[in-house]
Amino acid sequence: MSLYNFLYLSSIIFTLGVIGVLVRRNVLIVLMSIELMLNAVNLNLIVFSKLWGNVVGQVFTVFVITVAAAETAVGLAIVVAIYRHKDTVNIDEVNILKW
Amino acid sequence: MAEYLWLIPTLPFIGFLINGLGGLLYKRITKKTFNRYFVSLVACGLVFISLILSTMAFVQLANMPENHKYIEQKCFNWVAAGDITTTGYYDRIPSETKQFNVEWTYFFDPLSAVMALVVCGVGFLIHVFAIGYMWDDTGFYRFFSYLNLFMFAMLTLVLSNNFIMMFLGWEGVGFCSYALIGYYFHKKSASDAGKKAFIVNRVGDYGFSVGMFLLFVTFGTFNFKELGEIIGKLPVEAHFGILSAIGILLFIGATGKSAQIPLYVWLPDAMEGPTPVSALIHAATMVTAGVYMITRSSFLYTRTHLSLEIVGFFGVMTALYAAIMGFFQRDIKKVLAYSTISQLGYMFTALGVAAFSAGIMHLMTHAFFKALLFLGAGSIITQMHHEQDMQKMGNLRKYMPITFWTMAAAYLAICGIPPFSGFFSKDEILWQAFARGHKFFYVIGLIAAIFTAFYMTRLMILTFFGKERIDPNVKEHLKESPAVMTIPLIILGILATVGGFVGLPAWLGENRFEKWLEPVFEHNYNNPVFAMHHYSHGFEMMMAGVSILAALLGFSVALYLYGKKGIVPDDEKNWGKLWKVIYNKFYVDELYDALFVNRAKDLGNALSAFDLAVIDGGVNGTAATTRGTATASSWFDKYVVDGLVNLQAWIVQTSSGILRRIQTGVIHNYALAVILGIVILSCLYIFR
Amino acid sequence: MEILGVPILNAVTYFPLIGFLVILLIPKSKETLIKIVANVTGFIGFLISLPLIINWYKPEVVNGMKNGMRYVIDVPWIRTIGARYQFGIDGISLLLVLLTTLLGFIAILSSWSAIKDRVKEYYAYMLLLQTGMLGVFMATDLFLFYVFWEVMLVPMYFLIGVWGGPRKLYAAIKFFLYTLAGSVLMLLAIIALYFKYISIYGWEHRTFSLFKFMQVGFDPQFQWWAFLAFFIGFAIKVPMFPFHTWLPDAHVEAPTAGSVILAGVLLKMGTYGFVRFSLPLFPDAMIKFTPLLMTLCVIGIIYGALVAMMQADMKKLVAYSSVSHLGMTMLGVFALTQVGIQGGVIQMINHGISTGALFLIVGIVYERRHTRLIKEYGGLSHNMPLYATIFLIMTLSSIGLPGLNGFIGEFMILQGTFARHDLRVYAILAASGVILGAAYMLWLYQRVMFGKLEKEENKKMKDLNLREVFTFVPLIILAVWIGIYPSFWLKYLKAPVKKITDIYQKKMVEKKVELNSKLKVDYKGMKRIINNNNMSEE
Amino acid sequence: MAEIIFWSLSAIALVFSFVVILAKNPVRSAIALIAVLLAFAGLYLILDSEFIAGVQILVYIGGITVLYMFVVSMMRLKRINVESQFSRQWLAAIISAIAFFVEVIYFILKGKDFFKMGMNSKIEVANGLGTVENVGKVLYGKYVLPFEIATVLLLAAIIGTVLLAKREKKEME
Repeated sequence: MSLYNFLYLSSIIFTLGVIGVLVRRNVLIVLMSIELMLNAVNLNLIVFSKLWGNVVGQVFTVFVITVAAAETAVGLAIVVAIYRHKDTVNIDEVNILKW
Repeated sequence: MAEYLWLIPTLPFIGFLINGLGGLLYKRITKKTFNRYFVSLVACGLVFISLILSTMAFVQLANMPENHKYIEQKCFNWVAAGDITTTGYYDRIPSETKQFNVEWTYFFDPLSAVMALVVCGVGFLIHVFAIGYMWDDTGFYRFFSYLNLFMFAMLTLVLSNNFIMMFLGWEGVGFCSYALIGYYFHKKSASDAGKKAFIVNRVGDYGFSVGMFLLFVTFGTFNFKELGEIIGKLPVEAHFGILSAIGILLFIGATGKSAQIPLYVWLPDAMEGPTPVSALIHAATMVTAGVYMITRSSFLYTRTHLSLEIVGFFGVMTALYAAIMGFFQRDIKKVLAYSTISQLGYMFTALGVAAFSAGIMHLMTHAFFKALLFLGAGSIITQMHHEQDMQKMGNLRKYMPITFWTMAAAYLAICGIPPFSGFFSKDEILWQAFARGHKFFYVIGLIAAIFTAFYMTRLMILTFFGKERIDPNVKEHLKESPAVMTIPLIILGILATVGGFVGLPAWLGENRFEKWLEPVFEHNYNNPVFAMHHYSHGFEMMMAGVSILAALLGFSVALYLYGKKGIVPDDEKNWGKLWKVIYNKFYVDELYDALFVNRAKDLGNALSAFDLAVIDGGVNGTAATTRGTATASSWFDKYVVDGLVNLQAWIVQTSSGILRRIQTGVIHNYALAVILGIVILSCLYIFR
Repeated sequence: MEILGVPILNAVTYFPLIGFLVILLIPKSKETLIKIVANVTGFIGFLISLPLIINWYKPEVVNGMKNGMRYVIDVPWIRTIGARYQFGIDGISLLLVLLTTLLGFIAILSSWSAIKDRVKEYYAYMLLLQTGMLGVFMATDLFLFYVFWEVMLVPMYFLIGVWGGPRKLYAAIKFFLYTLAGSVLMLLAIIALYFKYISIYGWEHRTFSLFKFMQVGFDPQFQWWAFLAFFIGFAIKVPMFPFHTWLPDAHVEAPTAGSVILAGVLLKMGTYGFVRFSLPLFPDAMIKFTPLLMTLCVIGIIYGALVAMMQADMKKLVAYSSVSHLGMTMLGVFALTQVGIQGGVIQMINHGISTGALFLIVGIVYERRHTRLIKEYGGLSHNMPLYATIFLIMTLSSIGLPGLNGFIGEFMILQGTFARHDLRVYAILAASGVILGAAYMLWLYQRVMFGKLEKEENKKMKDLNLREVFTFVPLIILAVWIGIYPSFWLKYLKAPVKKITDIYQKKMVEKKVELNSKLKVDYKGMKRIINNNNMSEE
Repeated sequence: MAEIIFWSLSAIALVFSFVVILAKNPVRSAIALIAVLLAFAGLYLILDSEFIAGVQILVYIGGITVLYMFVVSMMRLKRINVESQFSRQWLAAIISAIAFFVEVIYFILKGKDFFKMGMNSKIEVANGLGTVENVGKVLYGKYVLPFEIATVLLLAAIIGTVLLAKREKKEME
C-alpha cells in the first residue's frame, strides 16, 4: 500500500465533487458535492500528516470539518429560505442576481 | 444725628408697597379689594409720620448754628463707576480725572426743610381730603398707592443732595403724574393727557439731562454743596459760556416740569386726573419742582446773567400769557390750571431777578391757596356729580358754605389782597423785580396781576353767586361735603390766610422767611451784579398800594361784567374772534401737533417704509441677486458641466450594457468560471 | 474652583448639555417629563453659575487670576494649529454669563404651555443653545470663540424655523445667512491675525490666544482691515444700523422664548465681541473709526425709535426698540471712556432684562389671543391688573425711569460719551432718543392696556397664572436692584474696563487727541471777552 | 491485509461518490454520501488517525448528513423529480472537470520526488500519530486561538441559520 494511492483517490473524489457542483441542478446535491470535495481535501491533509509524522495536518482537518458544519448549516438554511420563497430547489431558477 | 432722615421719603414708599403691591396681590388671590379704612390709614398715617419727622428735623435744624445749617445722611454709594476726565472750567478749574460716584444721600437744609414741610403738610391734607373724594372709586387702593409713591418721589426730590438723585425724584413724580392723570384709564382723553404730560416732561428732561452732563463734565461732581463751593468762587459770565449753557439747559427741564412757555401744554390737559391729584401734583408740589431746582442751583444762576434773564423773561411771559388763557375757560379746573401756570410764572420771574427767597415764599403760599382752590373745586365737583362746567353752577354758596368761605380766603390770597398770604409773596416778587431794576418784568407782572384778579373774580362769581343754573337732578342732593373733606379745607384756609406772615415785607418788619433761607444762598451774596437799589420804606409801601390797586381794577371789571351784567359762559361766545382765540388757547396745541407730533409720526412712517424698502430691500436684493446668479449657474451646471458628466456616464452605460450579459445570475455558470479559471491558471503554471 | 471635580466654567457651560442628552434619551411621548427635565436643568444651570459671583473675591480665586481672568482653564486643544481650550471670565463676562443662565431658565420656564408640538426637539435645542451662548462669553481663545459662536447659530435657526410664525422659514434663513456672512468675515480676520502673529514670532509660537494677540500691537494698516472685518461680524449680530433688518423678522417669527433669548443674550454677543475683542485688539483703527461708528449709533438710536413708533405689530415694535437701545449701548462702548463702557455693559444687561421681559409680555397675550397686532387689544388693564403692573414696570425700565435699571445704563453711557469733548454732539443727539423712547413705549402701553374693553375675545382673557408671574419675578427684582444699587454690579466692571481704557489712554496721548485741546483754544477767546468787559472777579 | 482494506474502501468511496452526484432522488444521494463518509472514516483509521475518524463519524454522519435528510424530507420531491436533473452546461462542465483532474494528476506526479523524501524520513511518533492526546495537545496548545475563533464561527453560523430559516412574521399570520 502506497500513500501515493491515497492522493489519486482524493483527486478523483475531488473531481467527482467538482462535476457534481457544476452539473447538478438540485441545490441539495450541489451541497453534498461540496461535502465530497471537502472530504477529499481532508484526506489529503491526513495523508501528508502521516507522511511527515506531524499532527498539525489533523488539527487542520478538525477546522475544516468545523467550517464544513457551519457551511452546511447556513447553506441548508438558505436552501430552506429559497424553497419557502420560490417553491423550488432548482439552482438555475435562482437567478435574480444578474445584470 | 437725624438718623431718621431717610425715613421721611421711605415711609410713603412703604405705604406704596403695602397698598399697591399688597392690594394687587390681595385682589388677585381673594378677588376682593383692600379694606378702604385700612388703605386710608396706611396711606395717610405714613404720610403723617413723615410730616412729624420733617417737623422734628426742622426743629433740629433751627437750633443749629448759622454757619453749619444742614443735616446730611449718606445711605450708600448709588452709582459708583470708573474714572471720568473732567474738562474743567476755562483756566480757573483745571482738568482732572475723577471717580464717577453718585451718592444716595439725604440732605436737609433750610430750603429742603421748607419744601419738605410744604410737601408733607399739604400732601397730608390732600391725602385726607382724597379719602372722601375717592371713597366710591373701585381703584381706591391703587389711587392711594400712587399718591404715596408720589410723596416718596417728591420727598426724594427735595431731600436729595445731588442732581442725579434729584433727577430720580424728578422723573419719579413725572411718572406718578402720568399714572394719576391717566387714573381713569378707560377714558381715552385721560390716558392721552397722561402720555402727553410724560412726553412733554421728557422733552424738558432732555434739556435737563444734557445740562447735568455738561455740569458734571465741567466740575466733576453732582453734589449741590460741592458745586456751590466750586462755582461760588467763579466770576460772573457776562456772555454766553459754559455756565450759561448749563443754566439754560437746566431751565429747559424746569419749563417742562413747571409748565412754562413753551412746554406748558400738558398741564391744562392734566386736569383729566382726579381733583386731589390736580391739587397735590399739578398745583401745590410737583409743578414747583422746577422752581425748587433753580433755587437749589442758585449758585450757578447768579453767575450767569444771561440765563437768569431768560428764566425771568419766560417766567413773566408765562404769567401773563397763562392769565389771558384763563379768561374764558368754562371748566372750573381748567381756569385753576391756567392760574397755576400763571402763578408759576411769577415764581420764575422772582428767580429771574435773583429774588430766590421771594420765589420760594410764593411757592409756599401758592401751595396753600392753590391746593385749597383745587380742593374747593373738588368739593364742588363731587357734590355736583362730577360736573365741571361753570355754566351749570351758580349761587353755590347757599349749599356749600364752608367750601365757599374757605375758597374765598384762597381767592383773596391769590388776588393779592392784604393780609392774605398771597399778597405778601406776590407783592414781594413785584417789588424785588422793580427794586432790582427789572422794570419790564414789573410792568408785565402787574398787568398779569390785574388779569389774575379778573379771572379769579369771574370764577368766584360764576360758581358761588348769581343765578342758579344747576341741573335739577343734581340740585336735589346738593349739600355740603363731609367733614373728611371740609376739615382739610378749613386748615388750608387758615394757612392761606396767615401763611404770608412768615415773610413780612421790610416796611412791616423783619422778613423772617428770607433770613431762614439765608444759609442756602451764602454763595450769592458776594455777587455785586444783583445788588438791590435802595428805596425808602415809604416808596415800597406805595408800590404795594399799586399792586392792590391793580388787583382791584381786575376785580371791578369782572364784577361789572359777571356780577352786574350777569354774563354767563354761554354768552361769552358772542364776543367774536377774541373769545374764540383765547378759549382755544391760541391754538398752541394744534400748532404743536402739526409741527412736532404729526411730523414725528410721518417721519416714523416714512422711515418704516424706508426700512422696508431700502435697507431690508437691500438685504433682500442681495438675496435676490444671489438667487439669480445661482439660477444662472445652476443652468450652466445642469446643461454644460453636468452634460459632460452625463456623456461619460452614457458611454459607460452603453458599453456595460453589452458586457453585463456575462452576469447571468446562474450559479452554475459562475462555478464553471471558477473552475475554468483554476484550470487556465494551472495551465499557465505548467506551460510557463 | 471646582464643582464635583469639574472646573466651574466647564460645569456651567456643559451642564445644559447633560440635560440635552437626558432629553434625547426620553421617549417623545413623555412630554411632561421632558418639560420637567428641561426646567430643572435650566434652574440648576442657573444655580451652579451663582458660585461664580459668590466666590469672586475669595483669595484662591483672586490668586488664580491670569491676564485679569478668573477661573481660568487653559489646556492644549488642537496642537497642530496651536488652538487652546482657553476659558476664563472677567467682570464683563461674569454679568453676561449670569444673565444668560437666568434668561435661559426663564425662557425655558415660559415655554411650558406655549410649545405644543415637537416638545422634545424644542427643549433639546434650547439647552444646546444655552451651552453655545455660555461658551461664547467664556472663550478667550479666538478659535474656540469662533466655534461656540457658530454652535449657537444652529439651534437658534431651528427654533425660529420650526416653532416660528407664518413666515418662519424666511426669517430663519435670513437670520442664519446674515449672521453667517458676518461671521465668515470675522473668521477671515481671525485667521489673518493668526498668520500675522506667526509672521512676527514664528511658527513654533502659533496661537489663537487673545492675550498673546493683545501684546503685539499690530500696525495700523492691518488693524484697519481686521477691525472692519470684525466690525461687520459683530455689527450684524448687535445689530447696528444699517445691518438690523434681520432682527424684526427674526423676532416677529420666533417663538416667545426664542425672542427672549435672541434679544436677551444673542444680541449681547455682538456687543460683547466689540468690548472683548475689537476694542483691545485694534485701538488705532478704533480711534480712527470712532466718528463713523458714533454716527451709526446715533442714527440707530433715533431711527430705531422712530420706526418703532409706527409699528402695528407689538413684537416688531419691541424689536425696533432693541435697535434703538443697542445703538445706545454701542454709543457708550465706542466712547472709550470708563464710565461709557461700564454704562454700555450695564445697558447690555438692562436690555436683556427689560426687552426680554417685554417679549415675554407680548408672548403672554399672544398665547391667549394669537395675534400681535396692537389694534386688536385695548383696555386689558380691566381684567389683567397684575399683567398691567408688570407691563408698566418693564415699560418704565425700558424708557429709563430713574430708580429702575434703564436709567443707570443710559445715564452712564451719555455721561461717558459727553465726557469726550469731540463726541459731545453725538451724546446730545443720542439723548433725544430718550424722548422718542418714552413716546413709543407709552403709546404702546396706552393702546394695549388703556381704554375700554371692547372686543369680546379680550374680555375672556385671564390674568397671569403663578408660573407666568414667576418668570417675571427675577427680572423685576433685577430691574429694581440695578436701578437702586447699581454699584454692586458696577464694581465687577471696574478692573476689566480700566484695562481697556488704559490702552486708549496711552494711544490718545501718543496721537495727541488731548481732550481739552479744543477747549483751551476756546478759553483764550473767552478770557478776552471777560477782560474787555472788566468783569469783576472776587 | 491493509492493502485489501484500502482497495475495498477506495472502491466503496468511488462507487458511492458516483451515486451521490448521479442519483435522481436526493434521499438516495444522501444515503450514498453516508457510505462515502464511512469509507473515508475507514481510510483515516488506516492512516493512524483515530480521532479524526471518530469526528468524521460523529460530526459528518451523525450531524451533517442527518441535517441533509431533514431538509430533503421537507421538500416536495415529486415536482423536483420531474424536472431535468442536469444543467445545460454539463458538457462544458465535464470537460473542464476532466482538464482539472488531469492537471491535478500532473502536479501529483511532478511532486513524486518530494514525496519520496517524506517516505524516507522515517519519523516515528510515539503512541500512534492521531490519538486524541496528540491532537488535543496541539489543538489546545498552539492552535487554541484559531480553535476559539472556530467556535465563534459556529456561533455565528447558528445565529445566521436561525435568522435565515425563521419564518417572517407575515408568513406566520
